[in-house]
Amino acid sequence: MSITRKIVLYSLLTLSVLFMMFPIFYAFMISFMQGGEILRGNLIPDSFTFANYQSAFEKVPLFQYLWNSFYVSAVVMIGQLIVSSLAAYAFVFMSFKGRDFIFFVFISTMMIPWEATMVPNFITVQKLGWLNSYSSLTIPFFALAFGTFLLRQQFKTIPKELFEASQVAGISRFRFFWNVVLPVSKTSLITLGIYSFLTTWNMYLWPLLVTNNESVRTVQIGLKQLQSQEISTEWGVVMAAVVVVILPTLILLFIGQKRLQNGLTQGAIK
Amino acid sequence: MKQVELRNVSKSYDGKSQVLKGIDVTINPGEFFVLVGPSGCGKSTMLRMIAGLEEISGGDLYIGDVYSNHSPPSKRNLSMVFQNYALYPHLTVEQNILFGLHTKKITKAEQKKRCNETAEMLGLSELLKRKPRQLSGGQRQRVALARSIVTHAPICLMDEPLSNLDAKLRSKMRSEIRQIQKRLGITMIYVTHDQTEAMTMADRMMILHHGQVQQIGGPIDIYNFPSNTFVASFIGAPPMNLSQVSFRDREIVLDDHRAISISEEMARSIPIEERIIAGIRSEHIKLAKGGKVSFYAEAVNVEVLGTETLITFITGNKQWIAKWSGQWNISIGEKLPLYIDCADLYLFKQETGECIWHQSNRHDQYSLKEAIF
Amino acid sequence: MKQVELRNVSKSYDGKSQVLKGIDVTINPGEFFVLVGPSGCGKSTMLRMIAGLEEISGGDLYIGDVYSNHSPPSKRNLSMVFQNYALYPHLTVEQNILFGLHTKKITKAEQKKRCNETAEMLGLSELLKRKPRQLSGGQRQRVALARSIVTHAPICLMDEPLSNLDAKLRSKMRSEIRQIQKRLGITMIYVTHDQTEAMTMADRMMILHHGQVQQIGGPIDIYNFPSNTFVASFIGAPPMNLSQVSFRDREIVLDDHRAISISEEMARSIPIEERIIAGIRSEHIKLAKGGKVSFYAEAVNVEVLGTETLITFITGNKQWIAKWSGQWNISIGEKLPLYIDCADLYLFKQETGECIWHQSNRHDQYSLKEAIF
Amino acid sequence: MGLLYLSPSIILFGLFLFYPMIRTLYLSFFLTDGQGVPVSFVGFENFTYLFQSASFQKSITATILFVLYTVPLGVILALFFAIIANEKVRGIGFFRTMFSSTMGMSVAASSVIWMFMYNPAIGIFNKLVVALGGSEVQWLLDPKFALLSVAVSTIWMNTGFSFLILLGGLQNIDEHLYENADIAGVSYWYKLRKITVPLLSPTLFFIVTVSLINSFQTFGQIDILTKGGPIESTNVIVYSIYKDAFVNYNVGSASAQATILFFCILFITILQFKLGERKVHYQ
Amino acid sequence: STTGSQTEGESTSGAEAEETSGKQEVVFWHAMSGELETVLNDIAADFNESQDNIEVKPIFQGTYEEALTKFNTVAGTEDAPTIMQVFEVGTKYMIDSGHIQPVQKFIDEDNYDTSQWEKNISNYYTVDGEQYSMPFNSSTPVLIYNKDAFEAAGLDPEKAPMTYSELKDAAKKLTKAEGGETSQYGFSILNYGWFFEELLAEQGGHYVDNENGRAGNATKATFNDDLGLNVFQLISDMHKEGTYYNVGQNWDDMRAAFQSGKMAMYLDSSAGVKAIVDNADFEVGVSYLPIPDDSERNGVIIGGASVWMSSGIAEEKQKAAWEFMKYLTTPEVQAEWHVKTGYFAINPAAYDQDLVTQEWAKYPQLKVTVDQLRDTKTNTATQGALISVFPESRQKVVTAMESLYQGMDPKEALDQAAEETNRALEVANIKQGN
Ligand SMILES: Nc1ncnc2c1ncn2[C@@H]1O[C@H](COP(=O)(O)OP(=O)(O)OP(=O)(O)O)[C@@H](O)[C@H]1O
Ligand SMILES: Nc1ncnc2c1ncn2[C@@H]1O[C@H](COP(=O)(O)OP(=O)(O)OP(=O)(O)O)[C@@H](O)[C@H]1O
Ligand SMILES: [Mg+2]
Ligand SMILES: [Mg+2]
Repeated sequence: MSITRKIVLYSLLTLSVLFMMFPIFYAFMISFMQGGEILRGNLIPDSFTFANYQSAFEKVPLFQYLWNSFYVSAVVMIGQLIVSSLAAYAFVFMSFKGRDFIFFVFISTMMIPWEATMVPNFITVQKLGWLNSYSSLTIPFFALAFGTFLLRQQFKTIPKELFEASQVAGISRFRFFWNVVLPVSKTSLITLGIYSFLTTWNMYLWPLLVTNNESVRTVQIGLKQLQSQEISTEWGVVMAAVVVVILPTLILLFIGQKRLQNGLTQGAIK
Repeated sequence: MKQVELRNVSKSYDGKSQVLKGIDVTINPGEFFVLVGPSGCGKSTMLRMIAGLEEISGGDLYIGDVYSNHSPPSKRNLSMVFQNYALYPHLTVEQNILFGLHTKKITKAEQKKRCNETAEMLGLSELLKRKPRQLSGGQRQRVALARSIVTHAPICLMDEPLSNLDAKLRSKMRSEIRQIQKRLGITMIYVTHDQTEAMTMADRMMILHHGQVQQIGGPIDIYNFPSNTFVASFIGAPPMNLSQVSFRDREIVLDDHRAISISEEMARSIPIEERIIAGIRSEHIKLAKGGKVSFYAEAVNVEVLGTETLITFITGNKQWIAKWSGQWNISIGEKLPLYIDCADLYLFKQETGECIWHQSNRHDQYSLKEAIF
Repeated sequence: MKQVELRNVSKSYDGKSQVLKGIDVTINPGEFFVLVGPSGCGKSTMLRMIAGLEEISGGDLYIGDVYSNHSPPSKRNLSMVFQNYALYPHLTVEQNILFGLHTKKITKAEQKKRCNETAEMLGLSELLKRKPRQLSGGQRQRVALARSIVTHAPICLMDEPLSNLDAKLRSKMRSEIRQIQKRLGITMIYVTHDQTEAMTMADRMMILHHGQVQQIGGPIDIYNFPSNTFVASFIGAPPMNLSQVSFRDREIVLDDHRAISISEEMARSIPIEERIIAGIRSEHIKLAKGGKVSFYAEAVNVEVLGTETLITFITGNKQWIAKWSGQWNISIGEKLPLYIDCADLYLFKQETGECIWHQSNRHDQYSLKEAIF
Repeated sequence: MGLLYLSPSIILFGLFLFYPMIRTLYLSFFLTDGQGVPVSFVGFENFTYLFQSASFQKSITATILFVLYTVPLGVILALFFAIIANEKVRGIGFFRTMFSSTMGMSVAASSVIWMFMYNPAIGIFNKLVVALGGSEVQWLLDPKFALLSVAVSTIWMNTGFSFLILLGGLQNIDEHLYENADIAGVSYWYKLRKITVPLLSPTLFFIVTVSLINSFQTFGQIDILTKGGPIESTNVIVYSIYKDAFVNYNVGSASAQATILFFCILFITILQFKLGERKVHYQ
Repeated sequence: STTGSQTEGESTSGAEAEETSGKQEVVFWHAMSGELETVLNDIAADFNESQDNIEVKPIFQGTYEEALTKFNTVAGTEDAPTIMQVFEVGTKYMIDSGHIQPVQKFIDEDNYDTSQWEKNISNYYTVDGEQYSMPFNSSTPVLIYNKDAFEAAGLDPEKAPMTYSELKDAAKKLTKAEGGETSQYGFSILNYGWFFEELLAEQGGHYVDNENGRAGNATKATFNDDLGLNVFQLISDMHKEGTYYNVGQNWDDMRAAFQSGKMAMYLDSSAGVKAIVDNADFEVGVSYLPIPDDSERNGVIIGGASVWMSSGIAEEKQKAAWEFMKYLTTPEVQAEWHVKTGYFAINPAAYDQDLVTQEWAKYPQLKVTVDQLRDTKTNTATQGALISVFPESRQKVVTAMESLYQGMDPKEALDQAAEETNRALEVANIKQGN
């Protein structure tokens, strides 16, 4: 690659990264600022202070919320992995009547606006006695059309011969699923895992609706709790909370970026 | 060792077109039986029906005298080696070899023993802890083989197990597989589309074409006495040279009016009115020495392959190839005097391709005793 | 037609290990030059350096006498055919063939003309509107070929273009490519790891091993006079039989004490103190007739291939293979009296593998005139 | 047998998606009380009223505009990032990670940040505009800008995901195709136009479809940034549904809108498949 | 099927009897976020410590709308909270819901003296003489202005504009425009229906018919009468003159604009006053809402929220809740509440507490807010409208306000909002079976 091309490329990359990262950088900066500075619209704090973080943690039980978010995200992740992979397995390795139709129905669920189903779902969850428990935050999300789709694409790349070889060897379907299909699809499972962890971590309205106290509430609610309506919001504190909320997912993303990319692509194009 | 018998077996995937038609064959216990044919002729389908991976649409399958049309694969007591080996990529060689043995109710100790034995036999002992992706093609092939041997199943099915290997390795594996099969006395049903493999490995082979059996027999018999033009051109490299011919008394005339004189006996056996195709193996087109020239031809391509030379020339609108042993320094365009012994000719009916005449014995068949003394 | 010259060219990807070392070769205008060697020896790397797709780490590259180390691929005026063809799946055959021609400032009409010509030549005229996925392997191969021919570049590079095809098609494409190259007078640099391809196609070939040139020369010369053990075992199928030997006056002794007597002249040329490897091509291990027995051996495997028979036997700890023409009815375990003419032997230094002795002329080289009269 | 493996999904989908969807459909024919209990059957009245209502028409316009703003721009931006991040140069891994970072940002957190940046008095945007000699803009208060501003923040939020997928798609294109083009000597743009884009089309198709569906269902950022205002210029259908159901307790009307939205998305997706499939080049 | 499936997490939903600890648990759902939540939690903690029988658990449930949605879905079930905070516009809705217990019952049983409450506050939550809920966080709008800017513009910083024309004049003087770029605007109102309602009530205007819905179900909007038009005309005029700044719907944006000097006068909630004074680096003045020139000052409607008691729960729980409500209204608690949050004290006795007097000395502006409330005349106009579709109607008014900035005719904008309110009222009445 010629030097000029390299220079052009790096400038483009740098500019784009500046553009993409600025909001995040800005949030970081504000989280270190004191009241007046923020309203004056400064970009860099005069002095870095952790006071905002301290008061964010004092005002709402952020640690508890972080734990809840983590727990809920992890459970949803595992649940989605299990349920989606079971479904994808059936779609790929078993033939039964109406398979394609059911698959189409599965995919069509992606088009149902979640907001439209919220009230009936709330009533369902309430009738099940799940209000204010982790169940209501997790179980309804175990089935995921996108995940089923992604894994189905991956499972389709597993050579049919592996399945046949295990049939000849007399291995049960479930054992094949458990001992072969899942381990072989590790990358895709990790991808889906990261994806579902991230999306669950970021849920807001539903957790608010079905939880009643801090023992099960998630961190996005904490974020909301720090903003007031009729009286002034302390922006520094809110930004500190924003940072606390996004940090775990950003770290997860940075660690899993490569895997996520490979896995998602596999689902997208085959 | 078990016998496998197919009685009038047929297969259709879509209920309309028949992929296999009326297959009748008995594979003897301990036999190395090769199924050969061009791509898409139904070889895999037949193998998979024997394995129980594909339903049988018509006819009966007997495995060791037991009617087995409907028994599940695991109950047929056979093992299978797939073209792409179907190794489990996440398991080690050892785990791959032992995968599924537990279903046969074999103790851990016995499993271990068998695994070591098999690995020893196939030279895999050093590799037991590796993953498949850390193995070369030939090693993978051997793992697949080991996995099938370790089950001690009396019947082994293989679907083009060598086609992913390079030429050198392939020829090595050929003899390895053959030796193991003989040692263990397994009944082997082996699919390939490579005629060299078929020729060198088979006790008997079956040639399939368009889902129909063309010929069943020992490799040499099939090479020497192909039952029709398809078999004649499919078996043998380069393939048998074939051309439509007509007759003039005691002469066979090619379509460019070149002629080969034939014996009286042969002339008598030919039904004059039929449209006939004549065939000649490339090794039987010889350089004419001492004036015994059948015709002259101009070399259009010459390939010198170490110990033999392939010379391509045109007769009528066909390219024929002559194969001479030794390294021949022939330039393209050179005129060659060629001689064909009429005894080496094959004659086929044009419509059906059926062989209507061939010599009863090849004259280049030798046995040691005759040769030495 | 252009000459390509490499002077002491080397390549390293990571700056540490050298993938290619000191390559010195001149490829003549209009020559069909084959680069052959086992997988990973650096063939593709060398080709890609010539194409400009890979930087040259050391040495100089001249294309048609122009120093070209740093010129971009498009300025080198060459064309390339990739192993996987690299056809654009979304373009039709025609668009694929014409891809990039506009950069050469060729009018639409001329493009059309060239495309039709090339398609005609390669039998693609009917397929111009198809997409690559609607083509068979051989047809795809031809499209890739057409795309490179249509540029009228004087140099064409091919990286294992036939390795994805089946055996039959491969042999057909071999002669097609060869004929087109001759017709158009292109300088061809052709990479393969298949020695049959190399032998049948090359004007000259270069054998690479571990990034180093082993031998450059005409195929027959290389077959007859391999410069070292690597070349000897790489070229020729089955490969040359090689074994470590010792000397007893006028005898070569294999490690199982079998001995082959040698001529006085030969005995003189051998440096006694060296550790020597002897080699013999399989076609030179003959059945001993009339008492002239070198040694006896027991057949461990016999493969009858239509016109020839391969017999495997053990000498010391090596398997040797003898190749006899004709169909031999030999059973495994039979004892064979074998004869080796000492003139057919090759001798190599054990340390370096370098050839230290071979006959100066093969006695199975024929020319037409001699043979007939 | 297969159904056994599917049953967890089927049960969960049935319970938490299909049942509520059907219930929504059912409720769209009723007036309901505050708790969503149907009170009186009104037939298609909810729908007819919607189609006459200026406010709903505004919603539709806003939704369509929003989709038009976010989908093409978002995909093009992500494609641009993916293309420049697909070069093999030193440190590219860092850039890739940065570009994908918005995937880890929650809508709530991102919106708070963007709200701050849009603030007319102290936000960075107006500072920039003023510094460049322009006059201040009421980003979220001016009906001319509000939807666009929300769209910009949405594009930012979605870029990470689109970027990752497109980058993966690019990396799946056979390197040899470019090498062949190098030898032929075609220009960078020609390669982009004639190789990259067509061969990326299955990935592009996927990402456009997913973006379309997501765009139709955007909620969080609207709630936080504009609450549907000013003059309902950002009152996209999903937000309107939310407001009708949860603020105004017109569950019937909300259900009717949800039904319409569902069929719109379904229709557009099917249309997209029908049209898109033809233009997409699968390998 | 509702029992036994409770999984992880402490269950603290409404009706959960806490027999084990021997304490009555009172779950208190609220929408107080940020600083407010801290204060509320402190008060609850103090109450819990003050006695041994009752445990109050305040739980944040999102915004008023979100909290009400949630209450709405659980009302009448065992998941319902004991005490529920609802914003003022939800009053009619709560009354109609049938799932609440008017506190009048306990007032009667307890012979509780409600006269100690600020009449102008409790009135809002009194319908047909019955006290439905207990006022909790109450505020009114006030005019806030930048005294420094007043001085700079040559205006008397101690004399805020009291009428619309004074307002317009002051705004003109305060507006600093240079070359099409306005660095300081005169006046601003948040795009929030509440301010419109207040400006209407200040003139004695009714929002809806049937005496603001207090003499029977409202059927028609009346806010588009001349009085309402006055307000819209004012906004429209000032916006056209370039003295009016559009701050949007967000309270924080509005305050940021004021603090950064973007505008010199605006309307804000009395509850926000203290923070404004604290954060501003200039002198802040507070004054009454302005009225049209020829109008008579009528007074303001109370805003904010009140706390409601659920019905259908154990009597003991209700009693416990009532105890907490009474505690909330003690002068001491109210003094703390007022000082820390800026909301009014429901119990005026609180203003005599030392805590308050000290605070007022520090922030004289706070007293102005209380005075404005006390000067309010008690009538159906200042009692506030009672309609169930208030939130929806407010959205319509907001949209109408926003259209003014786009140059729409004030009358037309207002009529449109009224018409849409009428339709909502109609639908609501159908639902109620009338
Ligand atoms: N699952 C299937 N459904 C429908 N048709 C099939 C199926 N499998 C194979 N066929 C068809 O049956 C015929 C025989 O296929 P089969 O795989 O047995 O051929 P083969 O001889 O093994 O070929 P190859 O050498 O290419 O492996 C082919 O025409 C093929 O298209
Ligand atoms: N891009 C690369 N980076 C680092 N090492 C490389 C790269 N490409 C090839 N190599 C190494 O260089 C050596 C030669 O590779 P090359 O591809 O030239 O082999 P080859 O002879 O073409 O083999 P094959 O027959 O398998 O194609 C190998 O050891 C390979 O691992
Ligand atoms: Mg097959
Ligand atoms: Mg290579």
